[in-house]
Parts: sequence; structure tokens; C-alpha cells
Amino acid sequence: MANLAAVVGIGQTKYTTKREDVSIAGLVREAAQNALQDAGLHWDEIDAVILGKAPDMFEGVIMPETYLTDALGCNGKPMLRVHTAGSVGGSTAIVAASHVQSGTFKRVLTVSFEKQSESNAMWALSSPQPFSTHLNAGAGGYFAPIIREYMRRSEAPYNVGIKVAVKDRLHGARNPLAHLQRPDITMKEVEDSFMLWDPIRFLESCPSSDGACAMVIACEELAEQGPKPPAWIRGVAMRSEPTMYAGRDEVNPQAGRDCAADVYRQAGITDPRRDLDCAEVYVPFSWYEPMWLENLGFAPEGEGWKLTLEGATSLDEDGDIPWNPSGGVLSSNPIGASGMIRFAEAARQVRGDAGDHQVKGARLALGHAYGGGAQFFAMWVVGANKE
Amino acid sequence: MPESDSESEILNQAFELGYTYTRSTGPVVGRFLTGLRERQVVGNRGSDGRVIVPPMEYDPGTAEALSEFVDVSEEGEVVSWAWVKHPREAHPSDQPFAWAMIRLDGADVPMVHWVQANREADINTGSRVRVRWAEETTGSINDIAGFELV
Amino acid sequence: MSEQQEPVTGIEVPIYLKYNFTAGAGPARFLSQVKKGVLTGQRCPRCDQVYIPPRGSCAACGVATEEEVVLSDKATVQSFTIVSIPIPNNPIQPPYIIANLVADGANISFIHLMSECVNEDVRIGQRVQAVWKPEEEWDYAMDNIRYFKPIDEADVPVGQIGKLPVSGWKG
Amino acid sequence: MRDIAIVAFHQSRAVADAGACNEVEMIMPVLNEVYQQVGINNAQDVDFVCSGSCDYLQGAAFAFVAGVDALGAVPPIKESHVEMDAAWALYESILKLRMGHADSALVYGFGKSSPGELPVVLSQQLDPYYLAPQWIDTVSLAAMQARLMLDQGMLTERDMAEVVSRSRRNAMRNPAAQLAGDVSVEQVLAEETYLSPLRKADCCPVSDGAAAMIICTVDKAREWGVPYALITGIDHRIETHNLGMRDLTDSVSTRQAAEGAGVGAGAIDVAELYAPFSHQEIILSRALGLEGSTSVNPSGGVLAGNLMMASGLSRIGEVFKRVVSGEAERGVAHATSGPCLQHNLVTVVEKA
Repeated sequence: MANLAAVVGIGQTKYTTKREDVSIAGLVREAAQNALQDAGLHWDEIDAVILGKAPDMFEGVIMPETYLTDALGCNGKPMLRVHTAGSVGGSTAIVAASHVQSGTFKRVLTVSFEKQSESNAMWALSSPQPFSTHLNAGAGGYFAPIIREYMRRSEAPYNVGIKVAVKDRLHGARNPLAHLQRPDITMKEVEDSFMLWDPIRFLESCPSSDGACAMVIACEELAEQGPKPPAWIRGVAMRSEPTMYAGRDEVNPQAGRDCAADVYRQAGITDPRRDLDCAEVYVPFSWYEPMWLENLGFAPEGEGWKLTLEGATSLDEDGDIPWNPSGGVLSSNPIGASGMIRFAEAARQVRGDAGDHQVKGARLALGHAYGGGAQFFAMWVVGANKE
Repeated sequence: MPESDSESEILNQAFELGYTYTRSTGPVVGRFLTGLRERQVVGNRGSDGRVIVPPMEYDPGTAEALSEFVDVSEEGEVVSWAWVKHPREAHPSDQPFAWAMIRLDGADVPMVHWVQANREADINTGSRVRVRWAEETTGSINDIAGFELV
Repeated sequence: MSEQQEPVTGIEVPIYLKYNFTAGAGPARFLSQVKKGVLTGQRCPRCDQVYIPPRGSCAACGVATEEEVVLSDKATVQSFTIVSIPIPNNPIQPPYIIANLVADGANISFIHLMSECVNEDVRIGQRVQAVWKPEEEWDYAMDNIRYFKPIDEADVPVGQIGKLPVSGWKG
Repeated sequence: MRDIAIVAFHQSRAVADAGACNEVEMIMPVLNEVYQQVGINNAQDVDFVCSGSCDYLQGAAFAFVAGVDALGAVPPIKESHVEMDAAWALYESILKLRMGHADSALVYGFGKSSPGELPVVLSQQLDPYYLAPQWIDTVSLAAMQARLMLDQGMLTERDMAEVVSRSRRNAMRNPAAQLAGDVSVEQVLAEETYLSPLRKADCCPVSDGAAAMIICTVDKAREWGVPYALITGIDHRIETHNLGMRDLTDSVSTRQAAEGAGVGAGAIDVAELYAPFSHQEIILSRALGLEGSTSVNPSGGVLAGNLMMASGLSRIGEVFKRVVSGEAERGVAHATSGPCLQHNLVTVVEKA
């Protein structure tokens, strides 16, 4: 029943530790302007704006969509602000798509961003609350025990995470927008890097970046008139489960499995490794690649690490299912935008517009985002073909 | 220390959510704040020709980036105002004062700032006011330490 | 003012807001017991699982947890990390162990410090017990437990973690 | 496009301080109420859930995450969140229904504003370079807006007092109201000014609470066998953040949203307007083109109790209640966000 919709314009900023040359509005604007230009459109050809970012405390601006109205040419238009923690970039793209898929709008702009250098992102996540133990040592401290449990269950060799860290940075070196540019990175360098939250090393962790990502999503008729090939949205899915409940499988969350099953069903995918050509998956700590390979059904449970070690997910090793050809979250992480970057990069691949990190002949790609304690998931599948 | 009204009922504890943000301004906001540091108020021209103070980065009507800067006067007229009888701790004055929309001479769009006045009866719509500069200007909106009645 | 000064490109903006935090009715009952040195969980009336610290609901069922269950201060390591960076505003010096621990009688883990152990010997399934602060320092906080330390009991098989009765592990 | 039905609504009583309750404890009873209205168990029995909340009300990042703990989201559910009033969560949910990805949705909003100093907290919603560092509170901004109208002869203090008096009296029939009473215009006018030209009575109180709604397709409403009203139009628009560039005596974005929602297509029996200040009710009534025959804010509106992040949804719920009860055939609900009515959402609710 959903109307067809497609990504017709993509814009990003260069990702970097601190964008000292722009205001918050200037950062968001840059991505939006780039997306419009990519789509060959002008501000007055946009019907609505859908904005996403993670907690307002990163910038200390409450509900910044009100302040950003003018930067996004939204005066007199609908503006919606999504916040679903780290998955927000993906959720925002899905909410934007629903504006068109519902038949309500013909063409919308969606933007997500983080200018987390304005604060210290680690601080904002660690702000102590009364009556609780003040032991929050950042996201790494939360995810490290989960990774440890994965390593125990799967009996994966210790160097799988190191391999992912190297692979994604080599991918990132092909992407001029990536924050980390490390074409010379080695396994030894990653292995020797500081152990922050055992078993997570410094170089197995994502950086903290400023940046914004934007897309223009259009209805079927207008998508076909665009200057570049559209990326057709073939499936969208979101799932949430509570952060903590008795019996929750944090290593292989049910919400992720259900979300993947839903989006695959919509896109007609029965074997993701075979049917998809590449995937942009939210991997902020290296070990999350093998974990998500299993959670997303690319490998049987306990065997995701084998794909990683075989090079199946590597562009440089001619893998059959490249993961994060853009360099992924391990190469750039403006938190609120990171999910949308995954969705946008998946779209770039099927538009054949991904430059040096293009997966040859990519026709069908997965964009994936997760947030919170891995209890919020958003995914879409985009294709070069409508069906 | 926590306060407990009665055992296992309401447990309250005060806390402060605080951080000093480091904002980069970009060229337009930066130009305005640089002007304030030099004790000069700067606006810019919108797509419709109106002079906007403080300058906006993007025009609300056309969404175009705005760049034509215009110096305006540090004196102007109160367009609207609100009398704060009981200033809040966060407010810039601990004495009663007025928030005001002030159209500076040479500008078309009023800006929001505060006006020092002894009594509510001293201020009116149409009152003339002038910038009172902070003793030390650093490049911040608070370089304007309020306006004073002329 | 000097004409030579660089243009303004950045500003510092202090944003400090004061709040009065309320613990919540369910958490307050738990905290009142912790103040007396007792760990209490709360049982879900629908799925029977015991939560600690209780946060007001059984998150799985979406219903209030009301029945109080006194738990042991012995626990099992569900997982852990060795942290090598400091916690903001916290005096604990790295490296230290933050563990996900399940108290005997509870069905969900909480995080706490482990100490009096060789970091490299800490393992999933290990048995630990609370080391409390002196009673006069007890407050409405899990920080009344200074840390957990290993005890001489057999490891719990992974499949049993989170399923032990309050009487503990009979290994 | 599929017709959308509202089948259930409830809001907690607006109170100055929710006391011991934390967010999840505040939300659960409200959700249980709407579940009971349609005879379902929990969020598993709807296809989609969307909420609205704001981290800064309670002063902790990811406030909405606690909301999920109230849902019974095991197995996992389709769920989303807007950092906005829950009226916009309703908007997102409607899109999901229209595109056929859901036949029913639970929408809820919650706010515990009492822990902080709300008007000061909300000053940090303003331009972060020019306004937020001045800590201009929201009441002061509204007071300047009211003065513009008084100066231009667009209203009088008596007009504002009439809004207050009617709100207090209407609220006497609203069990969820925080402020209610037989208050005359003269009594309001006798009150000294608080933030001149506003009196305290011109300003909504700060309240804690939550609200929830269930919407669905008409087929689903029939399957549930419950009375329902139809959402026949919904639109929202935002306008410039620069207060000096806006005509604060009008609400242009409300006019645009009203046109988009088709408000003018028929008579309006009832209107519930999210007007946190008395003069804003007058601005909104004019922008919506309401006439004397319309009953405005029969619940007392938000002057009787303002559940931040839920009041917009509550306005829609209040209209729903009156349409379903037969008191009204066609009503308009309005929600707002941002300083001085910057962002406005208009919904038309009609008898099925």
C-alpha cells in the first residue's frame, strides 16, 4: 500500500573533530545544500523538513529544530524532529520516507547532525544522576562486557576486532569525507593501541566527530525526473525493546533480528549475504561487525567472525559482501548523523555514485543503525531498481 | 544530601546539569560578535532589503545565505517590552528591569535585549534607549550590558 | 579597541541548570532498604522476574513491580570490563573493573566495581560478595557497597547466571 | 488516503508536582487507561508506538528511553520518538497508518517539569548565540507579544481576563485540571501584574503529567467495537526563529496549517487551543477563523494545566472526547511548540 519513494539527493559534510569555521546552523546547512545540489533542486521545491539528532545536551540547544528553521529553508513548512538515541539518523530517514510513502508529500528534505565538539560527548552521556552509582565510563564501558560475552560464546580469535578496525580505516581512506584518514594503518598498530575498556582498544573505537548528513526523498514520479539515478527505498523497519529486562540477550538482541527480518521481507531478501551487494552497518566498536553479521543473518550464530577473517566484508580483499565501504562509524562518528550516513551511503552505492569506495555493480544495499544499549534499531534496503 | 519526607516515600536530591559549551560562530555570527567587541553594532541586509540586527545567517523568506553587513546605531526605540518585577537568578539584572524588543536606528528588524530602568513607569513603547557597553568587551551578546533610557 | 585583534570565531557559553531529582516511588523503596544495608529486588507480578535496582516497572511487561524481595549480597559475574580511563568526577583510579553482577535471587544484572582481585583472573561466572562501607556512611545509594570481591565458591555455569535462588549457588 | 480514527484518549490529572512518581510511574497508569478503553493488554496489541518528550525537562539525556519501560516491549515493538510535543508523535503515527505499515498506533507524551525552573530551562531553546546566553525566559517573551497587541489596540486586558475567567470556569468540569474555579473577569483584573503586562493568571501553570491516545484505521475501530471519531485533516507549519522578523500579533503558521488541515470546510463546534498565555488564545482563535458559535477550550485549555510535551496531544484528545460523546460534530485542535507560537499543528476531528 505504501507509495514508492526514492533518494534523489545526498549531501554530507566532511567529518572532523571540530568544525571551527561554522555555526550549528552553518554545519546543518552545508549538508542540506549539498543534498539539494545533488538533486538539482532549490529550497522552494522542498515540501517538508525532517530533522534528527541525538540528545540536545550535546550542543546545549533545546529542540534545535526551532532555531534551525531558517537555515533549512523551512519557514512556512512542516518540520519534524526525531530522537531515538544513536539510531536516530536511521529513524529520521525512515520518518522522512514515510512523509512520501504515505502519499502526503512529494519531496522532503531530511537532515541529521551532531556538533558534539560544542560539548564533550562523553560528558553528556556520563552526567551523574542522584541516587545512582557513578560508574558510567562512556559508551565503551557499557558495550565492552557485551563484547566479552560474544567472544566467550563464539570462541572467536582475539584478532577479529583488530581486523575490522584495520579494514574499516582502509575503507575510510578511500572516502574523502571520512574523519579518520589512515591508509597506512596496520594490525600491529591497532593491537598495540591503548586498551581503553578491555577488550576494546583505542583504535577499535569510533572517533568523536562533527558533521551532518542530508537526503532528499521524492515520490515515484519526481524521482524519475532527477538528474542522477534514484535509490529506490525497498523496505524500512524499526524495532525497540527495553534497555534492561530479565533474560534480555544483549549480544544478539531480538529487536535487531526482528527488524532485519521485517526489512528483508519487504525487500524480498531471503539470504542477505547472497541477495545484498553491500551493507552500511552501525559498528562503533570493531567487534560489533561479527556480532551484527550474526544478528542480521549474514552468518549463522557464532560464525560472524569467520566472514570478517575471510575478508568477505572487505573491499580491499574483494569480499563478496563489503561492509561499511565508506569507512563506517569507526572512521566518522557525528552521533546524531551516523545512522543517516549509513542509510545515505547505502543509497550512494546503488546509485553507483560512491567514488573510490564504490562496490562494483551494487544494486541492492542495506543501511543499518542502532542506538541506546542496542535496544533501538532502524534499517532500510535501497535498490537501483524499483522492484 | 537527600531529603526523605517519610521513609520510602519521596526521595529528592538537588543536582546541577551544567557544562560550558564551546561554540564556533561561523562568519555571520562571528562578524556581529566581533563588532560588539569593538563596541559597534552590525546588522545585515535581508533579501527584501530590510536591515536585520543581529545579522541572520539565512534569510527567513528566501533561505538564501546573507552576507551584506551594515553598521547600525547603538541607539534605538523600544518596540515592545515586558517588566520583570522579580528577576530570576539566571536573569542579567538582580534589580527589576525590562526585556525589550529594540529597533536600532538604521535597522528595520528589532532585536531582543534588556533595558535598565528604575521603575516600570519610566519605560514606554517608543522609549529611546542606548547600548550600555560592558566594561570589558569580549565578543559576546553580553558585551551589551543592557540598554539604558536616553 | 585594537584593530589588530583577530575576528571572533568562537564563544564559551556556560549553561548550568538546577534540578531537584526525584527517585521514583519504586526506586525510593529500594533506596530506603539500601540505606539500611539490605538489597531488595522487586518482583514482576506478571513474569515473576526480580529486578534490582527496581526502576518502577518490569520493562519486559510494562507493569509496576511491587512485591519486595530481599536478596543476598552475594552475586555472580555476568560479564565485565577492565577500564583504563578515568570516570569523570570520580576518584577511582584506572585500571579498575566494572562488572555486570547478578545478585542471588535476582534475574537481572547491575553494574558495580570489583576489587580485591587480580584483574586478569576475573571471569564470567565468578562468585563475588559485597564489601560494604562502614554503616555510619550509608546513604540512599548503591555506593554503600564499596565494591564486590571474589569469594571462594565454585563458578556458576553460564546457563545458570541470573537464575539462582536467594540461597545462592550450591555448585 | 485511509481515514484515521481516534479510539481512546486519557491524560493524567495535571499537578504542580507528581511527587514520588518517576517518568515510567507517571506513564503506566495513563497507558493502562487507554488500553482499557479499547480492551487491549499493552503495546503489543497495537502496530506502532510513538512518543514525545524533552530531555531537558528532567535534566537527563535519553528521557524517552524510560518511556519504553512502560510499554511491555518484549517481544520488540515498532517504536519511535519525537523530541517534541506528542501531537507531532501523532503526526508521525498517522503517516505510518497512511502508508499501510500499521493499522493502529499508541501515541503518548509525558513531562515532569517540576524538577527544574521551566521558563528558564526553555530559554535554552532560543538562538544559542544571541538569545540563550541572555537567559530570556518564555514568560517574558510572551509578555512582549501581549504588549504589542495591547499597544496596537488588537485586544484589551479585559479580553485577556475574559479568557482566564472562562478557562477557570470551564475547568471546573474537567477532573484533570490543575486550576479551576468560579473566577470573574473583575477578580482577574484585580490581580496585580506579574510580568507586566501579564498577570499570573494570564500564564499557564507548570504541571507534571502524561497523556496517551490510540488511533487506528476505521476497520480496526469496528473490529475493536469501540466508538471513534475521525481525523479528517492534520497539518503543521513552522516559522522563522527570529522574533523580530515575525508578526507576533498574528500566527501565520497556524493560518497555513489550518488551511492545510481544511479547517474552513465546515462549521467548528469546538476548539481546543494550546495557548499557554491568555492573549495567545485570542491570536489563535483569529488565525483559525473561529466564530462566536465555537466553544473554545471547554476543558479550560492549558491555562488550567499544562503538561509540557503532552498538552498538544491532550488538545486533540479533548476534542475527540466531545465528538465521541455527541457534544460536538466537528472540532479543531491546535498544538504549539517554540517561543511565542513559532510552530503550530492543527487537527480537524469529526464525527464518524
